[in-house]
Amino acid sequence: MKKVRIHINEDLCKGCGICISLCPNKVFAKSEEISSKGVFLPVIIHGDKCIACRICEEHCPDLAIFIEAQDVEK
Amino acid sequence: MKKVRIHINEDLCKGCGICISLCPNKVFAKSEEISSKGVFLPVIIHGDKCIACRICEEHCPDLAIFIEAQDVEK
Amino acid sequence: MDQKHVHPLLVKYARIGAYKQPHCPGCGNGIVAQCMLRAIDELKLDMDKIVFASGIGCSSWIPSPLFNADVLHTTHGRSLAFATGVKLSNPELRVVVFTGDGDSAAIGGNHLIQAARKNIEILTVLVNNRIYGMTGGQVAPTTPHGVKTKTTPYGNLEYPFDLCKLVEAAGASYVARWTTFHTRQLVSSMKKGLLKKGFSFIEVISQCPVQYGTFVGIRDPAEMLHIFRKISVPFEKAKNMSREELEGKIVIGEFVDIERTGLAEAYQRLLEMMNL
Amino acid sequence: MDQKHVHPLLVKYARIGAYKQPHCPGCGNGIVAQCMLRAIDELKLDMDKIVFASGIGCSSWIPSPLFNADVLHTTHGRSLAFATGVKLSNPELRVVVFTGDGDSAAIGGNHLIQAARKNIEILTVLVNNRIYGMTGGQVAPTTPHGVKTKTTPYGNLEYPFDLCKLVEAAGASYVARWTTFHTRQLVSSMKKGLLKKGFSFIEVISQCPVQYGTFVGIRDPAEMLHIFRKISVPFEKAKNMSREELEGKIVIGEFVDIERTGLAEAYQRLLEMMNL
Amino acid sequence: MTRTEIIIGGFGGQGSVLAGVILGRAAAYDGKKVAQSRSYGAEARGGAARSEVVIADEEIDYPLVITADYLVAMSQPAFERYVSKVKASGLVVIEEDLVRPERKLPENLKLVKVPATKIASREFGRPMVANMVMLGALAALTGVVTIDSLIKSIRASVSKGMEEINVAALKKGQEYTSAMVGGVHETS
Amino acid sequence: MTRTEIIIGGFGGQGSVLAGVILGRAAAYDGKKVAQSRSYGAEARGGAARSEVVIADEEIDYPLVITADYLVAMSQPAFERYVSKVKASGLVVIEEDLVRPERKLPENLKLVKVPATKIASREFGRPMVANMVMLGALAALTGVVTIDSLIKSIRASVSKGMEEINVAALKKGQEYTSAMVGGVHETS
Amino acid sequence: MSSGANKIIEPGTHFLMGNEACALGAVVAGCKFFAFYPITPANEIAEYMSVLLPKVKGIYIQMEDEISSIASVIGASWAGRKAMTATSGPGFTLMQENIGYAVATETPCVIVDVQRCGPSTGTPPLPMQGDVYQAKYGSHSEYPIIALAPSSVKEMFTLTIESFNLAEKYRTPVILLSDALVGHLMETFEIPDLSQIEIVERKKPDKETSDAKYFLDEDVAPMPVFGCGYKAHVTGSTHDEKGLRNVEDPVYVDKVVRALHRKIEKHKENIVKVETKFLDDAEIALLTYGSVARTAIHVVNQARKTGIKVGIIRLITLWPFPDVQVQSAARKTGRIVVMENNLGQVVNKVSEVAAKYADVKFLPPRIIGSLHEPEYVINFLKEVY
Amino acid sequence: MSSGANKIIEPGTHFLMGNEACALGAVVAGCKFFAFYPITPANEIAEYMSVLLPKVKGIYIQMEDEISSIASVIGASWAGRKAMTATSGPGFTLMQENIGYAVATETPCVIVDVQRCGPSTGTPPLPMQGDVYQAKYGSHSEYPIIALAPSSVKEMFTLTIESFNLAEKYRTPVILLSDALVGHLMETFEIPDLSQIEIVERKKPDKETSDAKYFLDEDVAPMPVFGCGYKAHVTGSTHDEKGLRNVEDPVYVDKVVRALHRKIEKHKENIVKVETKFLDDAEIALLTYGSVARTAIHVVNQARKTGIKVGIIRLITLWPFPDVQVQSAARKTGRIVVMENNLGQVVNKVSEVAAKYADVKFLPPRIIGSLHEPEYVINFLKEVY
Ligand SMILES: Cc1ncc(C[n+]2csc(CCOP(=O)(O)OP(=O)(O)O)c2C)c(N)n1
Ligand SMILES: Cc1ncc(C[n+]2csc(CCOP(=O)(O)OP(=O)(O)O)c2C)c(N)n1
Ligand code: SF4
Ligand code: SF4
Ligand code: SF4
Ligand code: SF4
Ligand code: SF4
Ligand code: SF4
Ligand SMILES: [Mg+2]
Ligand SMILES: [Mg+2]
Repeated sequence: MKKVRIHINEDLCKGCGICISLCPNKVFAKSEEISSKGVFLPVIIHGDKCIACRICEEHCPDLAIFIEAQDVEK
Repeated sequence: MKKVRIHINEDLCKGCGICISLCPNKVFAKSEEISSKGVFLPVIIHGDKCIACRICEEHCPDLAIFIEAQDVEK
Repeated sequence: MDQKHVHPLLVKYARIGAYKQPHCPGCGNGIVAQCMLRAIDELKLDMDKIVFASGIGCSSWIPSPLFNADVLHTTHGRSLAFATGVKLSNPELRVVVFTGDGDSAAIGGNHLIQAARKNIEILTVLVNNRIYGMTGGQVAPTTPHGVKTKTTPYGNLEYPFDLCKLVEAAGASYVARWTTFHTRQLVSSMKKGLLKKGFSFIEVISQCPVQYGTFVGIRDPAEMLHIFRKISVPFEKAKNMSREELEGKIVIGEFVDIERTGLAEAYQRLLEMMNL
Repeated sequence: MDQKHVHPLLVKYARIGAYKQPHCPGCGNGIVAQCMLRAIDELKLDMDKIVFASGIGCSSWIPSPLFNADVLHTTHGRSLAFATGVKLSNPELRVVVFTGDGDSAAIGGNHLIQAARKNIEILTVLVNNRIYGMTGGQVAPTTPHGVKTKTTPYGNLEYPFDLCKLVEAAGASYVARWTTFHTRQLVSSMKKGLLKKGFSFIEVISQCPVQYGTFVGIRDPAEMLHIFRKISVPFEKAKNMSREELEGKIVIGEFVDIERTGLAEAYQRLLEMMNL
Repeated sequence: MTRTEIIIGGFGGQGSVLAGVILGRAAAYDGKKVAQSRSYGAEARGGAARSEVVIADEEIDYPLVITADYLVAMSQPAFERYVSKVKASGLVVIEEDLVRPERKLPENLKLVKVPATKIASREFGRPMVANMVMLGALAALTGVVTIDSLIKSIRASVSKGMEEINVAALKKGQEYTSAMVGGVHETS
Repeated sequence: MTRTEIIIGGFGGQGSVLAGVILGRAAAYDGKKVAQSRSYGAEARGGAARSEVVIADEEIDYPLVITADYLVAMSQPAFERYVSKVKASGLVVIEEDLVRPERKLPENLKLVKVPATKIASREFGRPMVANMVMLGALAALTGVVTIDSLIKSIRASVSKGMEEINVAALKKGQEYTSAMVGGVHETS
Repeated sequence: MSSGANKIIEPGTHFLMGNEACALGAVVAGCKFFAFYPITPANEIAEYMSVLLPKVKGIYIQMEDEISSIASVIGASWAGRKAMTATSGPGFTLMQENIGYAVATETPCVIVDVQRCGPSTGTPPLPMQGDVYQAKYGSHSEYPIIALAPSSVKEMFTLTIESFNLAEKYRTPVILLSDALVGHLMETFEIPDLSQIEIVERKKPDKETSDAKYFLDEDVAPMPVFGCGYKAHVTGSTHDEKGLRNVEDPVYVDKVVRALHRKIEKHKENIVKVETKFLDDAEIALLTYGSVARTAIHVVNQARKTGIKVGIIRLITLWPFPDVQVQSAARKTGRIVVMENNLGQVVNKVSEVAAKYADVKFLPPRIIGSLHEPEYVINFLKEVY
Repeated sequence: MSSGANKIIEPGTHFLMGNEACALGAVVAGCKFFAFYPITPANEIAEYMSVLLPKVKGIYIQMEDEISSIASVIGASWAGRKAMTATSGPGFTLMQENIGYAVATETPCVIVDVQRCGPSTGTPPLPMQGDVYQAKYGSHSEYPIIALAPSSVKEMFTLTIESFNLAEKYRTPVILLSDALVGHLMETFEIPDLSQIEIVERKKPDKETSDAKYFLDEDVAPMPVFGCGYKAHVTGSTHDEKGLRNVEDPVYVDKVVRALHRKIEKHKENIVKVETKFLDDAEIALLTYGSVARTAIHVVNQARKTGIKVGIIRLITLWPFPDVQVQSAARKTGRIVVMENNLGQVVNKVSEVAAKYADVKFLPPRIIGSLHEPEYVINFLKEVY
């Protein structure tokens, strides 16, 4: 099993929604609030479902999201 | 049989020697005299051997030579 | 900026103060940028020994200013010619060119085919969004037939280049095509290209949600990525498909991978011979 | 001049006072000129409805001033772009471009591939003497590997284009290659190209006894023609030959002959639709 | 010579330029002379966008804003950058959730807050029409152009299919502020 | 200031320019100041070619021929074009078979005829070295440069393998005319 | 070919961007061919042309670069169409070789340069007036040119038409030197009934002439059109009156260079336009052109109210340079302040022709790349006044 | 990198073509990269470079056109090599966009323009001086340039070296404005011992500097070299001192334009060179440059013999324009006759800066495209004298 941390950088994220749409496990949803930069950020709604596949990370055009994953004993 | 006339235009000919070299029947030779334009013209030495194949005409870069051929009764 | 939440590739490879990508939200250029940094990271290359050149266009902003290395942001269409001067002058430097379909398939088309012919040891990454992004959505030599753009209001009458075919015919040593969906294949192609001793060309079909997206009615970048996935056909499979079957598809894969002495190396050999 | 001894093609098609070809003795460009006049004559085309465009170079002097028609002698490398404006403006005119390997494979390379991609209805005759003739014998993008020229005193380090392959990859409708030895095939190709409703490209390998000849040690133009004959291999035969076997050979023949709507015609259709 | 000068500023993508064009065209429909200019970031992308509109009864010589009568600010940077260009007793309309005016306010400035993005999202599911909400608010507060002309202008300016939603957003903005007319917040 | 000016002219391909270069270089070997200029037809082809050589003991200011001391003419057009530039009492050397001087000759001009092409063809089978025959003739007639320097200059100027035949042609020209020195034909 | 413009343009008040007004003007002038390569801030001209032209049987083509854009325009012109291209700085630079070709071959065409900030790629959306000398000297060697500088959206319309008229009348390329400010500005302006607008059509040669001379006339030679049997020979090489190449003798060079200049010099009076205001009693004249003139007009209007006797001379024609007019203004006022959005270009010409008659001062904008602010200019005037 | 020139050049008398002397000069100056596209009358420079460079570990490359030639030269310069290209008219025009880039990015390089007759393709082998203004204004927008005009084969050698020195010292492209006459002329001249020739090497930045500013210095910023860890960011877009793009705010445009000009203005005194003769008591001054100066010198030498008090001022530097020197000559003589092989270019600058101090007359050659004949000039002088 893996211990996963998802980092979203609010300064860099432009709210494009790619991570939300591409995540195979629907980990994210779009925020309902506009940020002070005029952006609708992704919010983690099912963090536990993340399998650290990094699809979100690799497709983020703004390098605004990345996954920290550690193998942990079961 | 054909009646053939070979026309060489001395104003246009630059003495490149292509007609001389390409003629299958060695109809031409290179003149030994330099012309007033500094050119060694082709001269017809075996006019009778010409078969009007037009190889000389078609390969002359200066359109300086052409063949007039008429079919004549044998 | 709070470094804790900064992507490790940025921390390692981005120019200080240049973390923020200059592209529109959801633009494929950022994905290509990330792939390149990943390829470099995986190969453990020294950024100080790579020169990134680019032309003018959104795609030409990929390394500029983001990459913390020597960056030569040149004039429109000419990056390959500048890069040729760099590579010949110091063959020990790796030279990577980022360019767009306008930059290198329109105004810069000649430099592209000449660089391929010369087989100069440069890796060229051409981001093909099938439009002029930066200038606002005019038709490009890569825009599909019939598509409406800002300057083809009645539909594009021309036909797009098959750039990989063109560059292959010109003589490149390595030629591949991917889309921004195919990030892992792209990284692996980039690694090959970075190591290749000849002209390498990677075409990346990329989403431009703001311009191209507007014209074809797909403004959601994620949707575009899903479409790329769907319409992509591997080269090997495409070989057995008819022209009609391939209509509207993107053929992906590696088309060329050969060995031929590169120009910079040939020149070095001459110099050695002359200066014995 | 004594008209009796003037070539009938000159009498019919040459500009008055322009009978004398401007090329060096034995230059292949004159052979190409004659072939074109012959093709026009055999097709009985009206010279007043043909526009001849060319760039800068010895080969670009083929129609200029010889041909008694509208002649547009343009800037170096750009003739195809000028010609595109002519053809689109008046699609009823036939447009023929004469160009050289420097003119259209070096500086004008981009216009060549773009014209092919657009499939604009222009016949392009590229006279490839594998050198810059007019400027005095510098290396060209068509000069064979290893050859010494005025600017490759230690031998050419680069590789030449296969121009027919390149133009085919770019999208041309008709592509053929001949040499100045193959005058009859050339005339027949020219006739096809003159009638084609799409971009047509004919490459003619031609002798330049004065420049290229000097460097390769063959100054006799006739000898060059004999060599062309000897080293030419028909396309069909070449298909079954290995790369090594083809080394130093010239592959001749018709490589492409397809039908695809040309740009000028596509534009006319649009205009008709818009102005119903 | 009457001369009214307006600045509309925001992030790129919020439609400040389009709002300026629509405002200008509306003034033209009202029979005024109009000059509208724009500035935005590098070519396509843009981090910030600004539109300037000058409206007058006579020929306009200098076409840019000298001192603004009105400022419509849809982002914090736009507010901070342009507020100093507003003349004493001028009016500033801000996007309530994106601009925090606390610090930078000169005296005598009238200030109106409009939650335009919220209104646009809530009512139409389209945050992009916030610019029309702002425009409706401005028109209602100042009468610088007639609402009829604005509606006509919207129809002539936005892409097909988007006319009605923009007009509706305009009206929402108008409604939101029309109650305030004559009683806008004074500078704190 | 001593200043000697020479024009060499002919058809393109006859080597007028090369002859001028060789003459100039020879004068340089003789320790003179030299300026050599050329003109030829369009880029490579050329119908006519001309070489001008100015030889002096001091720095040369104006580098072109003002009035020629000597003219070497290897074609009719070159002769006709340049003969008027030759000063009174100047010398003209012509290619005997290619130039017919009858009509255009000013008074007082000295004229020498050399069948250079014939000599070149006959002796060496190479009409191209006629230019060296002419040069040899000129040198012998005028002493404007030393023959030794000319030979050295040829060796430094022509392509490898062609040195000896050029030197030989030069000598033939020298021989052909050396008999005449002091007794060249007067203008008819 | 009729312009067909009445199909698509209503007279009356229009609210348009300068670039759009330019496109409309072109169509009104009878433009039937437009080639383009995208570049900020000229794109709107092309975008509008791509919509308009097919409606009037015109051709819009996007080429692979600016070099081929102007090339195809020249080709189209010889095929009988009124033709135009538009661009900005870098593209204008790339067009120069073929602009020289158009001058040398006496090919009518219009080139719109919507100037932006340089040097090099610079800052594309911002205005500058850096290309004034380039318009005249951007191509190698020596040649005359006509260049006009619009100050308003209205002039983007009227001067585009004027550009076509001059091009056709004098068989020459004409440069419309706009800038990002005027190009992107939207303004209200009136379009009159199209029948009231003068449109010049190309003079074609008689077909009968056996000894056809289509170039280097004492005045302006009539222009053959391809496909009509004229057997025109067009070359950028040095040529004679028949267009036939002579690249041996400098006499022909001399003839070409002088004939091209003579053609424009001869008609200079009809070509050159300037606008003056308040010059009669002015003690100082603001000399300016293009977008910057907008500040100058404002300033003059204001200054007059405060009693500063300042007048204005606005150059509408930049090339051929209005030396007579500038000298007359110099004589009248004795003091000239040149305002332009650069570090000094037209001011050089003004000094060249008028330094003898007036004190010439230069006032660049406070910040190059932006319009002079009225206050800044007024303060300057107060200082020098 | 040592120039390695001593391996291939002997001091002493040489008899060379101007173009060859230029190539030799480049090698002596340390040129290690030369890119070219063939064009008359510049070819001999390239042909000689292709022979010489490989012998000194330099690179000769023939590119696909002039645009890419200058582009690769700029790339080579950033990769640390002294770099040059050569061309003539049409090619010079095509290079302009990237020359502007080199100015904007402060890239040292040398461009030799062997001027020929235009406009357009014109007459390639004949000389003209038509590109003087183009050298300064050929690229869009506003920028400074350095341009030198050689009058002899010797100066093709010495001024090529000087061009490299200036380029490296001031981080700027330098134009050597030769012409077909000087380029193809062969002359005897002396090459001194190479150790006596001053060669300037590029100033590189300290590696330690954390806050590296490689551009837009108050003076001349040191120049990073690619591959050495400087992480240089080079762009033709408007940028700051670090080279980072800012394309939003005109303030940056203003800064770039002014800094580039300041750099050259500041050192103008060290850059500008003119040569004068007989000016002290002259009642008339011939002002000239390049090949035409050869006639002028001859004429002055002759005229002095006949008692005409004529002097000469020969501009070696054309840009930045030697205004101080010209003004001083104007003040001294009161009468200036400008001689150049065109219809009037430098004469415009002379009028601009000196019309207040002297009567300025223009004397084009009798036939444009050829040298002024001595007699023609003397007759003119007698007339005006
Ligand atoms: C010489 C020149 N012409 C035109 C431009 C304007 N221009 C800037 S980017 C661009 C095209 C960009 O298209 P592409 O290369 O496809 O890049 P994208 O923005 O789509 O990534 C153009 C035409 C320019 N900068 N320089
Ligand atoms: C812009 C420009 N660059 C260079 C030249 C010089 N030039 C004239 S012809 C030519 C090349 C000719 O080579 P090619 O096209 O192969 O024609 P060829 O003479 O061999 O037939 C060149 C480079 C030019 N005229 N214009
Ligand atoms: S993909 Fe990146 S930029 Fe897009 S929403 Fe997710 S984190 Fe933000
Ligand atoms: S790593 Fe994979 S599973 Fe986890 S959030 Fe990203 S896309 Fe979803
Ligand atoms: S081929 Fe033609 S030019 Fe050559 S020698 Fe024969 S006739 Fe003369
Ligand atoms: S026609 Fe044929 S046979 Fe007759 S001369 Fe010509 S080549 Fe020889
Ligand atoms: S315009 Fe298109 S390509 Fe350019 S940054 Fe925006 S989305 Fe990306
Ligand atoms: S140089 Fe070569 S190609 Fe040119 S005319 Fe002479 S032989 Fe022909
Ligand atoms: Mg693109
Ligand atoms: Mg060639």
